[in-house]
Amino acid sequence: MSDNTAAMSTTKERRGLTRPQMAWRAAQDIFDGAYVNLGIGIPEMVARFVPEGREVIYHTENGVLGFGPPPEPGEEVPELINAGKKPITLNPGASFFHHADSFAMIRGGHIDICILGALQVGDNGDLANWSTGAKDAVPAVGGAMDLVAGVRRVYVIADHVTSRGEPKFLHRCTYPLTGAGVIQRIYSNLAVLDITPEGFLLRETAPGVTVEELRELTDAPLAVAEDLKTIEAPSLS
Amino acid sequence: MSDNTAAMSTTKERRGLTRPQMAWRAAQDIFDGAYVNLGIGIPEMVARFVPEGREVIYHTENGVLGFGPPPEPGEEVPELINAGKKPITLNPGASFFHHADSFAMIRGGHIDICILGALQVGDNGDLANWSTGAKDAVPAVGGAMDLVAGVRRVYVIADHVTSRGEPKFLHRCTYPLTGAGVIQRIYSNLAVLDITPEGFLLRETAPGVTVEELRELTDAPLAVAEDLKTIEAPSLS
Amino acid sequence: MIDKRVASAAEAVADIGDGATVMIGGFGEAGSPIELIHALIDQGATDLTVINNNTGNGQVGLAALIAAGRVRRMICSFPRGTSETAFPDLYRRSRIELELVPQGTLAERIRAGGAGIPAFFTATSAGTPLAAGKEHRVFDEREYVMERCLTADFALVKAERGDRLGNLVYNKAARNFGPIMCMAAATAIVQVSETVEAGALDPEHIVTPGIFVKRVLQVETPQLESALIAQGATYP
Amino acid sequence: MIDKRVASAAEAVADIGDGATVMIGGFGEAGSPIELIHALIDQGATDLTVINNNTGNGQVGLAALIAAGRVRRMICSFPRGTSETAFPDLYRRSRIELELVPQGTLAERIRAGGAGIPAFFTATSAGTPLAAGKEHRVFDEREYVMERCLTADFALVKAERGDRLGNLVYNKAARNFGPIMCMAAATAIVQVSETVEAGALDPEHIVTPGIFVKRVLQVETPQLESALIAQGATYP
Repeated sequence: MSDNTAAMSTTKERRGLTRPQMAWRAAQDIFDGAYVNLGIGIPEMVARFVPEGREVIYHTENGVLGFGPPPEPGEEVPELINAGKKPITLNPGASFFHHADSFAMIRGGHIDICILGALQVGDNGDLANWSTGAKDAVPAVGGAMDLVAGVRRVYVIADHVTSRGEPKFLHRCTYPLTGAGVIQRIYSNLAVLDITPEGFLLRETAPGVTVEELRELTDAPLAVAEDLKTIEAPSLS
Repeated sequence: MSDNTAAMSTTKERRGLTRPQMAWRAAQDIFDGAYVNLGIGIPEMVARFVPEGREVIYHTENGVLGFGPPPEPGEEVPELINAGKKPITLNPGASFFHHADSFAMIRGGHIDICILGALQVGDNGDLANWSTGAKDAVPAVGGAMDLVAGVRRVYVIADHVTSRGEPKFLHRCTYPLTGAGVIQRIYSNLAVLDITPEGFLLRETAPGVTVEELRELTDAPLAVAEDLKTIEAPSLS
Repeated sequence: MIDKRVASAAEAVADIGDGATVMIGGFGEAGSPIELIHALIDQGATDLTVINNNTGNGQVGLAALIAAGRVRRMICSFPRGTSETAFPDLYRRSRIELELVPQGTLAERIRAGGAGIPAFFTATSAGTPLAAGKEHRVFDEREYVMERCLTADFALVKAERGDRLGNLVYNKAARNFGPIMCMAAATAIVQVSETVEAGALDPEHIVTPGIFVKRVLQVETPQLESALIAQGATYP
Repeated sequence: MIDKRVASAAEAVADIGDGATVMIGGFGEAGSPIELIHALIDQGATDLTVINNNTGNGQVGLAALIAAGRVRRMICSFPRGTSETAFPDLYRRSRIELELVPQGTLAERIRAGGAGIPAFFTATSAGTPLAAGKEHRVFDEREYVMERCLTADFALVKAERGDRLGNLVYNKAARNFGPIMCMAAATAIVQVSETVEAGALDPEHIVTPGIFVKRVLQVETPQLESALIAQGATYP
């Protein structure tokens, strides 16, 4: 459970993709048979948009593998919750296990994909998503550090800039790190960026967003893929 | 599983207690409610002689807690075996678990008493029971090192001298160690010895065995308890 | 005959002394042993070190124990709860200490404590402020942090069913920290909704073998934090 | 749809290459995946590193794999079996390497491999020849030995029931090394006596969640070493 309040910032002046569209775009990269851990917030939405025909097994670090969508109202079971403490259901073939076994799945590299929110991502793959380093804040980290250290593919879903217009994707994070060199891909409202040994590589842009704009809103050099694409997301809000 | 072939040496010229009597004597020290792991050979016999009214839970390192006596002939189940690979039964309240959990019980100090055989015991509590260091032997250790390192009270049942008449209890072991400073008590055919910070302390003698004889058959100084007792074992063979 | 059952919550927690380290099970309200925690509040022990993933919810259970000023130090991964203000208030006033531990490292440290492993290495937190001051080490070209095990004098845990020997099964995701806390505490105290005869639990299905459990208390209809919070309940 | 079931033992082990590290479950005959081992003998992979508690029994299963000269190196705690001479013969002729590991350290190294723990400390073997050359360290006035994790390219495991997702339950003490070997191997291959529908295994009772398993082979009536040895069977 990570503190991604920044990712939940106000929607005013947002451009590009809606949040469901960001989740939709991330969902296209989840392959059939993947074991997936989704962070709290927008990442949770990803499960809704995985293309039909792909079977995905969801893991939640509090000790459930193979959970399904939220229950119907009135069907909630207090002992059947996810890491965000929200009610879940079970798919056939689900299992329960204790916390050490659950994090053995994470730390041991058994989860294929983790998607979470971010305060900042460095072009070296560093992630900051648990603390702004504010002196008066009560620090809280949850399982974010374990997830980014242990999962094979760690992706970020986050707005490209903060509600105050500051770039979230930058050469080096200024906030305390969650993990060093852990992020492979970013899904923002404006673009899909890969982190490569040479830094950010722009793969896809949201409709109407130019490379020049993205260079302005990204605080690090931005290479552009030869086959740069436009994200064609369905209408979702 | 430890190699205690030495403890199985021929009985000719043995004096003092029979092997069942040695096991009987050890059994008197197993307290009500104890979690106990018994090594292969004579230690296994101990379970037969625990005084009535004491409930003892037996652990076997291959992953069973709460097993009972051997099954009737014909009732053996290939998947229900102990660390010696011999068939067992289950008592009500038994449980199965995997090897790492089983040794967590051992290493984590959750087993109260372990009783095993010995090639040698030093008066500093060192135990040698897995190898004579012979060059041509195939070394094999099993769970003995884990047991002696992890269990709270580790007791030895072994003849006082080898079949060639050599003392097994000595100042320092000459064979490769199973563990250093791990033994608290020895039940031999001739005596009960405690290991104290000052070395061997003679607590009890078998009927007809004198302190002088024991000093001769023990290759280390032997202090004598003020309340030295004679073992009064039932007739068992 | 071994019989680990105790008659009352007060009896179950009677010997928890001032200064004790107490692991408390649960993740959110799932698995939270509210009745045992309330008995601990009644009992009066103070200056406690408490290990739990969070810091409780509302003004009941762990949050109430903290609010009552009984906890000197929290070891947890996420010191925030639902409608819970006791911890942040005390923390900002430096009236409670916090050791912040990544959730998986917390779980593994507890498991190590139960398994007799004094220390282990993990990549979790390497390169972050939470690894500051810890020993680092490279294995196979990757950097790891050395973490020490966690043990406790007592664990308070909630399970679903138990027998006189202390064998336990849990209820869904309420299993969470229960099994490993039972392993890591010298005295694991468990409240169960139902006690059953020894032998009634299938040996293949037992999650916590009785060897890890010292006391079993039946609480037939345990309270739920969410219900208590909805009622605006406070404890004591 | 995820379907980890494979049609034959030959298919299950087809991609095990020369030089692979293979964990093989079982303690004595309980849990020994004989059909998978025999398929591996047929398949021909050689120069293997094998991790198992023992070295097989009789002239079938693991003992036959060793006798066939396919194993370059054994990592085990007790390289002795029933009516088994392949390992000692090869060992005395320096035709097979042996890494002797205390049984609990072996189990914990495997578990660590599955849990992403590169190294840990244990008191087991401290002060003995098996700790020679290993890093020692004192924690709280007691001496410990640092042990590295064990991982494998493949695991061959026998369980009782499994589903298309790889969820498993075991049979009594045949559970032994199965769950941790499934965790520690890149490709865990499991033979089960029965395959069942996803959802047929109670989520509370699953011992190995499917995430740790890559292939499931149904072998309805698996052979038992003791019966084969009684028949004087040899393989191939």
